[in-house]
Amino acid sequence: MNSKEQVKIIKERSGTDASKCMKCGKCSGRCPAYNEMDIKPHQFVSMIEKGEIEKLLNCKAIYNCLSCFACVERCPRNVAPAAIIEAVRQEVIRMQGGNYINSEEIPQIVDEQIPQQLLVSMYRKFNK
Amino acid sequence: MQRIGVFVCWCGSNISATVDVEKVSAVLALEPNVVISQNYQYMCSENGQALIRNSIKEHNLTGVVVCSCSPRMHEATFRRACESAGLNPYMLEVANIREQVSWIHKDIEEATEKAIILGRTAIAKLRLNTPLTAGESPVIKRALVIGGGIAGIQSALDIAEAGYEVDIVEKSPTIGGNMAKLDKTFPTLDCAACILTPKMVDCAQNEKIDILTFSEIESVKGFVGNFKVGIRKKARFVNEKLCTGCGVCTQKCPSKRGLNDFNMNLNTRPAIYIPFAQAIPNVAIIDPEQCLKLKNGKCGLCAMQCPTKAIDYTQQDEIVEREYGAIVVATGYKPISLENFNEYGYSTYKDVVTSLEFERIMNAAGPTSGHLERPSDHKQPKVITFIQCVGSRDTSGCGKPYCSKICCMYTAKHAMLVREKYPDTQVNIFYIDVRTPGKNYDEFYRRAVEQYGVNYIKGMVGKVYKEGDNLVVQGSDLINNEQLLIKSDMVVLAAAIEPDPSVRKIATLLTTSIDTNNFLTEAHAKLKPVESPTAGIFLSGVCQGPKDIPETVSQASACAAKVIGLLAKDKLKCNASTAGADEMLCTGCSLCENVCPYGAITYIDKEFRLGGGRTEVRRVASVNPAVCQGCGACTVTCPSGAMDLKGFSTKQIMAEVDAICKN
Amino acid sequence: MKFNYYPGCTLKTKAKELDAFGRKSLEALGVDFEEIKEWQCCGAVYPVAKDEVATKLSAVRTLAMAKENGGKVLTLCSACHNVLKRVNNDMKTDENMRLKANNYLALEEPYLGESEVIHYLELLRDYVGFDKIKAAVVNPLKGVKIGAYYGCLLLRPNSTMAFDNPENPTIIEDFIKAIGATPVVYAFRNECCGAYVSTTNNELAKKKSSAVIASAKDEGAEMLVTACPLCMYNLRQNGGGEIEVKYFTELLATALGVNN
Amino acid sequence: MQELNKEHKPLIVAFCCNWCSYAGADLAGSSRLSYPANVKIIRVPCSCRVNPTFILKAFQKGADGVILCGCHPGDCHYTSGNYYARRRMTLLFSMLDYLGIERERTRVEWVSAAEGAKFSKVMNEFAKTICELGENKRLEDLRCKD
Amino acid sequence: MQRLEVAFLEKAKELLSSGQVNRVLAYKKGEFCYDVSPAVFYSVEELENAVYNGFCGANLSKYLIQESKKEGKVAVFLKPCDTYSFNQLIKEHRVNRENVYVVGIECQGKFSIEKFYKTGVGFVASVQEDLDSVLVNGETKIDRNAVKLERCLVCKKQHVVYDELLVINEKKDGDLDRFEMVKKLEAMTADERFAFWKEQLSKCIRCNACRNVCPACTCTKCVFDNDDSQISSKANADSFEEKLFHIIRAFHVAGRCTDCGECSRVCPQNIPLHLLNRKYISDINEFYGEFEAGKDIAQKGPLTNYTTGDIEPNDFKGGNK
Repeated sequence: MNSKEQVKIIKERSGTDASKCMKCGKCSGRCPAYNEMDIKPHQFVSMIEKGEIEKLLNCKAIYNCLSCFACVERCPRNVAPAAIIEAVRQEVIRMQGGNYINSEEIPQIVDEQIPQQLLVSMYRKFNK
Repeated sequence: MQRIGVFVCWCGSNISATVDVEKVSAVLALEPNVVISQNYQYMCSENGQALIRNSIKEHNLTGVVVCSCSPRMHEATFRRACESAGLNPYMLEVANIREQVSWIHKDIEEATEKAIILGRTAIAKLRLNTPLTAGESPVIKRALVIGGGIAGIQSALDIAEAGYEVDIVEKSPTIGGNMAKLDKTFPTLDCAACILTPKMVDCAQNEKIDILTFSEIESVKGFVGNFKVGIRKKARFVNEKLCTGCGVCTQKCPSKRGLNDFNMNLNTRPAIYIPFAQAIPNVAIIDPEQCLKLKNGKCGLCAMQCPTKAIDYTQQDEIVEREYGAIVVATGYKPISLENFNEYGYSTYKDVVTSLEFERIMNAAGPTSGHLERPSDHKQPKVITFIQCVGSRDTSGCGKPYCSKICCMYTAKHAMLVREKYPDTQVNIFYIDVRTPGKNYDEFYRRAVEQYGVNYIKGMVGKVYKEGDNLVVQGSDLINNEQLLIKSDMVVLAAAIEPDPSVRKIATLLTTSIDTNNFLTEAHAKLKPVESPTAGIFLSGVCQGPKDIPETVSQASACAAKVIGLLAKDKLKCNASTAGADEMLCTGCSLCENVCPYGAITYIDKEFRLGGGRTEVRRVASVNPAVCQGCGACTVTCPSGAMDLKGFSTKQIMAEVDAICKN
Repeated sequence: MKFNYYPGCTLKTKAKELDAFGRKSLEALGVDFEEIKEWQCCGAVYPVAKDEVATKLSAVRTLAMAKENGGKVLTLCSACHNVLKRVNNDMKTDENMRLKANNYLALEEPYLGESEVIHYLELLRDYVGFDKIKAAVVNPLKGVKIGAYYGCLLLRPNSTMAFDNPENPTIIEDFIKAIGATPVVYAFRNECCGAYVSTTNNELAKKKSSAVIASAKDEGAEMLVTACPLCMYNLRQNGGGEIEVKYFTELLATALGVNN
Repeated sequence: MQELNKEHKPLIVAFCCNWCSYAGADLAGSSRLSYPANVKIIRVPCSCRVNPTFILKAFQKGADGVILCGCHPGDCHYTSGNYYARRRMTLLFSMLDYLGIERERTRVEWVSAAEGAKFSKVMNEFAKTICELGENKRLEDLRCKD
Repeated sequence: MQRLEVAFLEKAKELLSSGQVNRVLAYKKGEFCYDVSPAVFYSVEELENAVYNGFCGANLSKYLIQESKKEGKVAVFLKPCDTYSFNQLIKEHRVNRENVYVVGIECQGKFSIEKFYKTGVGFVASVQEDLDSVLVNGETKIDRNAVKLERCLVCKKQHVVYDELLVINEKKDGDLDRFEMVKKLEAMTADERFAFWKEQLSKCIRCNACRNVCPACTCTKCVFDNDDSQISSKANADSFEEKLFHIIRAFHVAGRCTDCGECSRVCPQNIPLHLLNRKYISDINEFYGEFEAGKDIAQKGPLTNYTTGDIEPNDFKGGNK
C-alpha cells in the first residue's frame, strides 16, 4: 500500500474532514496532554491533510492522547483531531508487531486497585 | 405573425467557453418566426445594444430574444434598447444561458444543447407576448428610516438635506445605537461621542426629521412610492413634549436597582431614567417592571417632583399610521450571546468581559468613569488578555460562520488605549488571523505591535480558569508551538456580532428576504448593495452585513442617495405585468378577491349584450393595475381561467413547458 | 416505567460499592428497575475509528435486549454510559454500521437504535427529580463541601452525549445540593484524570489527577464525587491522596439512610 | 414497452419564483455550484402563479420530475403567495399519490436568494431521486411523449 | 311517506296561488316511476305533474343560477344536501338570494334504480315508500337502506339555509363513514391504487355529465372548452387526459365541493368520481382542520386561506408505498 492510499484510509477511518480546519489552534490550546504530545493535535490535522504520514506513524503522541475529546468539543469548524489521532493509532497497532504493550508486560503494570475498565480500555487503545 | 430576432451573447468567455454560441445562434435561426439570429461578444455593451437596435429597425422585428446572463442582470438594459428602437420593451425575453448553463455545466455539448433548449423556450414564450404598458402611480415624498444608530442617523440627515421629510423610528428610548456606547473609534482614535452626538443633535433640530423613539413598526402595507406603515409608540410614562430632561426625577426615584443596559448592565440606574447624558430626545422614561408606582401603586415621587408635570402613569401604547414613499432599514447589530462559549468562563467569572462591556469600562461616561478597573474587585488589572474570534468563523453551530469584520480593529484599539493610558499593563491578544483591509487599518494594527508593544499571539484559547485571584488563560502559540498558561487579571472576549433580532419581524413585514444568518439580502451582491430585492426598501449599515463605522456611514449615504432618487420622481412606473380578468369567462365568484394581497380586485356589475337585442347584467372582477403587483395568486384560484397575468400568461407558461419537454 | 439496569463489568468487581449503593438508593426512591439478564461487557472504550464494527457488537446486543423490554437502558459507570450511548447513536444514524451490525447479529427484528441510554444522574434529574430526592433525604450531608468531578466521558462529545453543558455542567452540583451538602465549583471538574494512560505513562496521569485535585482544593472542596471507577482510581492512586474521593451513589445512599 | 434505458436522462422542470429561488439559482450559477443539465428552469413571478395544470402538463409532455421553488414561508415578496402555493401543492401532491403516481416525482422547496448552495443541493438531490426512479412505467401509461 | 308528497304539493300550490312566487322549481314525473327530473312549474295546473319521492335525487340548487336571474321570485324545494350547494353558490355570488324562496324539504334518502335491479325485483313499475322500507310493485318489500344511494347512507346533513321547513318525520343520519373507501384506497399499495384508478377512469367517455350536474362547476365556459387554457379537450386523446380532466375538475372544486354526490349519481359509466372529491375533503380536514363547504358562508375556504404553520407539501403522510 502506498502512503497516498494509507492517508485516504486514515481520513476515512477518522470520519472527519480535515480540510475544514482554519488553523486556529484551539485544539492545541485545549489539549490536557499537550506537553506530552511530540506532534500536537493541530499538527495531526494539518499533516494528515498534507499527507505527511511517516512522522505521524512514528510519533509518541498517539500513545499519550487521552481520548478526552476536549479538542473535538471545542473545534469551531467541526473537525475532530482526536478521531484523526485514533485513526493513526489504529493504523499503527494494526500493523504486524504494532502492539504498544504486550500481554506479558501487563502483570508488571497492574496493581491491586486497577479497575477492569482501565485494563480493557488500555488494551483496546494500545493493542490490535 | 411575429418577426423574432435572436441575439446570443458570448459574455466574453463566460458563456462562449462552455457554450458553442455559433451553433446556438445557427440552430435558433431555424425556429419558426425567427428572421434573424446573431451572436456577439458582449450584448450588453453599447455595440451589442446597437446591434439589437439596428436589427429591430432593419428586419422590422416584433420581438427580441437575448440569450445571455440572468434577466435579473440585464433584462432592463435590453428592454431599454428595444424601446429606443421603437419596440415595446415587453416584447423581449431573456434566455439565461450563463448562470443556468455555462457557469454550472462543464461539458460543451451538453451545455450547448441546454442553451438551445432555453433559447427555444424563450422564443416559444415570446411568440405569445403582447405589448404591455406600465401604469403610473404617485410617490409619497416622505421616507421612513427604521433604526436610529449611526446608519439611520446618516441616512436621515442626507435625505433631509435634499429637502424631503423623513421619520426615524427607533425601538429604544434614544437614538445613537451601539456607536453611542463606544469610547474611541479606529483608526484615528477620536472619541465616538464627539463625532456622533453632533449628528444626533442635527437630527433633533432638523425640521424635516421627526424622531419617534421607543417605537416599533407594527404593520406595513402598500408598495414602492406608497407605503402605509403602522408605528407603535410604546408608553414611556413621561410626556415627551413636557419633559425638559432636567433629571430631578431620576435623582429622587427611590427604586435605583435596575440594570443599566446602556452601560451593558455593569452598573445600576433608577426606575425613571435618561439613558445617557446626550440622549436624543433628552427625555426621561419609566421602566414599568421596576417602578414602584406602576408595580404596586405606591410612590409617585417623580410626579410630585417634576417641575413640568410631565409624568403620566396612565400613558398607553399608541399606534400612529403614516405614509412613505421609501423605507430605509438600519436595524444594526448586537453581540451574540456567549452561552455556548463557557470555556472562556464568561458566565462564571466577573472579570471575563465582552469587548462592548470593555468599551463602557474605558469610557469616561461609563460605570467606572473611564478608570480601568476589573469588575470583581475594582482593582486595576496589570495583565489583560484579549481573545479574538469568539463565535466568529464558527461552523460548529455554536457561533456564526462569518467573519464579524470589526473585531480585529477594535481589539487593536483597546490594546492601544490600555497601553497608552496604563503603560505598565501587559496586553496579550490571541488571534487566528489579523484582518485589516481598509485605509490606514494595517498601519493602525502595526502601531499596536510596534509602538505600543502589544503581545500578539497566533493561536486560540482552549480554556480560561481561575487560580487564586487570577484568571489563567490556557491557549496555544502556534508560532512557537507551545501551550501557554497566561496569568491574567482580566480577559476580554471579542464576541461575534449578529443582526439585531428585531430585523426578523421587520423583514417579514417588509416582505424582503433575509439570509441564513439573518442579514438582509441585497438586490445584487456587487451592483445593488444598498437596495433590497423589494422595490422601495433600502439597506443601511450592519443589517445587511458586518461593517465598521466608515463603511456604515458610506452605505447610509448611498442609501440616502437612492431614496432621494426615488422621492425626486413625481410618478413611478407601475408594474406592467398585471392581472386582468376575461369578462366573458368571469363568473364573479370572488375567489380571486380572497387571495389578493393588495386588495387590487373589486367587482362590478356590468351589462353584456347577448345578441338579439337582449342584455344581461353580470358581476365580473376588475383589477386596479396601479395596485396589482403581479404575483398571480388570483390566476390559480380562478377555476374558470378568466383571470390571467400579463407577461406570465397561462398560454406563455404552457408554451414554455411544451418547449422544454419537447426536446 | 421500567428501567433496564446495566451495571457493567467493573461494578461487579472493583466498584461493587458504586453498584450496591446505587441499587439501594433506587429502591429507596421507588424506581422500578431490573438488571438486564444477559448483559455483556460494553467494550470499555468507544471505538472511535469508523471501520470498527466488531468491537461495538456487544454493546449493540445489550441495547437490542433492552429494546424488548421498554428500551430504557440505565447506566451508572461513566465509561459504559459513553460507549452505550455513542454506539446507540451510530445505530441510529450511521447507515454502514446499521447494515453491518444487523447483518452480523441477525436479530429477529433489526436493531435501529430504538433504545434510549439514560445515565443514573439523568434518571435522578429527569425522572425522579432533585426536589423529590431532597424530600427523601433523612441524613442531609450538612456543611460538607463537595467538588463534583465530571471527567470526560459523561460530557463529551456533547453532540452525542447531550448530558449537560459540556463547559459549565450543573447536574452533579444540583445533586450535591439535593443531598444537603455544599457544592464547590472548580475549573478542572471537566478535565481529564489521565484515563487509561496511567498504566503506560503514569507521570502524565499523575499530573492530570493532581491538577484536578489542586483545582478543587483551591476552591475549598473537602471531598470529590465521581461516577467513574477509572476516574476514582486515578484520583486516588495518582492524585496525591490528599482528598477523599467517593462514588456519588455512596453519598446518595448515606443521605437516604440506606447505606448499610 | 422499451427496456429501462440506462442512458435515460430524466427531464426535470423547475418552476422558480423570480424573487427568491430564481435569484438563488443565479447565485448557484455565479458561485459555479453545478447541478445536472437536465434541470430546466421556468421563471414565474411567485410560487403562487404555478397552476396545477402546468405541472400535469409537464408530466404529460414527458417531464420525469417537477419541482416548485419559492421564497421561504414568511418571506414571500408578495407577502402570502407561497402560503397559498403551499396549500395547493400539498393537495395536488396528495391527490397524485392517491392516484398511485409516485410522490417523489413532485416536490416543493423553499430557496432564498441567498441560498445558491441550497439550490444546487436541492437540484442535485432531486435529480438523483428522479434518476433512481427512472422513466416511470406507471407514468408511461399516462403520457404522450413526442 | 305519501303524506310528505301531499304536503309538498299543497305547499307548492299555496306559494303559486298566493302570488308569493311566480314559479316553482321542483320535480316532475317521467314515463316511469323512477325517471323523475327537475322542472319549473308556472301554474297550479302544471303542478299536476309534480312529484316528490325517493327518486328525486337531483340537486336543484344549480338550476337557481339561471332561475334566480329571471323576473319574479322562484320557490324551490331543497333537500338538506341541496342547501349546502345552495349556500356555497350564495357565497360565490352565483345566485340571487332575494329572488329565491327556499322550502327545506324532508329527505329520508334517495334511491338508486340500479340497486333495485340488484335485489332482483325486475322491472320497477311502482314504489310505495315507508320510513324504513319500500314496497315494489305492490308485492316485494325491501329494506330502504338496500336501495339508497351511497351518498345517502353516509349523509349527516341538515338544512343549513331555508325560508321555511317542510319536515314531517325527523331525518335519520346515515351511519356509514363517508371516508371509508378513501381510507381503503390509501391503505392499498401505490400499484393497486394506480390500477384501480386506471380501470375506473379509463371508462370515461367524456360525456361531461359530471361537470354539467356539478353545482360547483358553474363556469360560463369551462377551461376544458377553452383553447386558451391549453388543456382544452373535447374527448380524451389519451389515457393521461382522462386523468387530467378528473384531477383538474376535482382540484377546481376542492374546498368548494359539498359532497352532494351528483357526479357519481349521473355518471353513465358508474365511475366513483365522488372518491376524488372526498379525498380532497378528507385531506383538507386533516391538514387544515374540519371544513364543510356550504355550511357557513362566513368561513374562508381552505384554498383561499392559510396559516403560517401549514403542513409542507413534501411532508404529508400519503397512502402506502
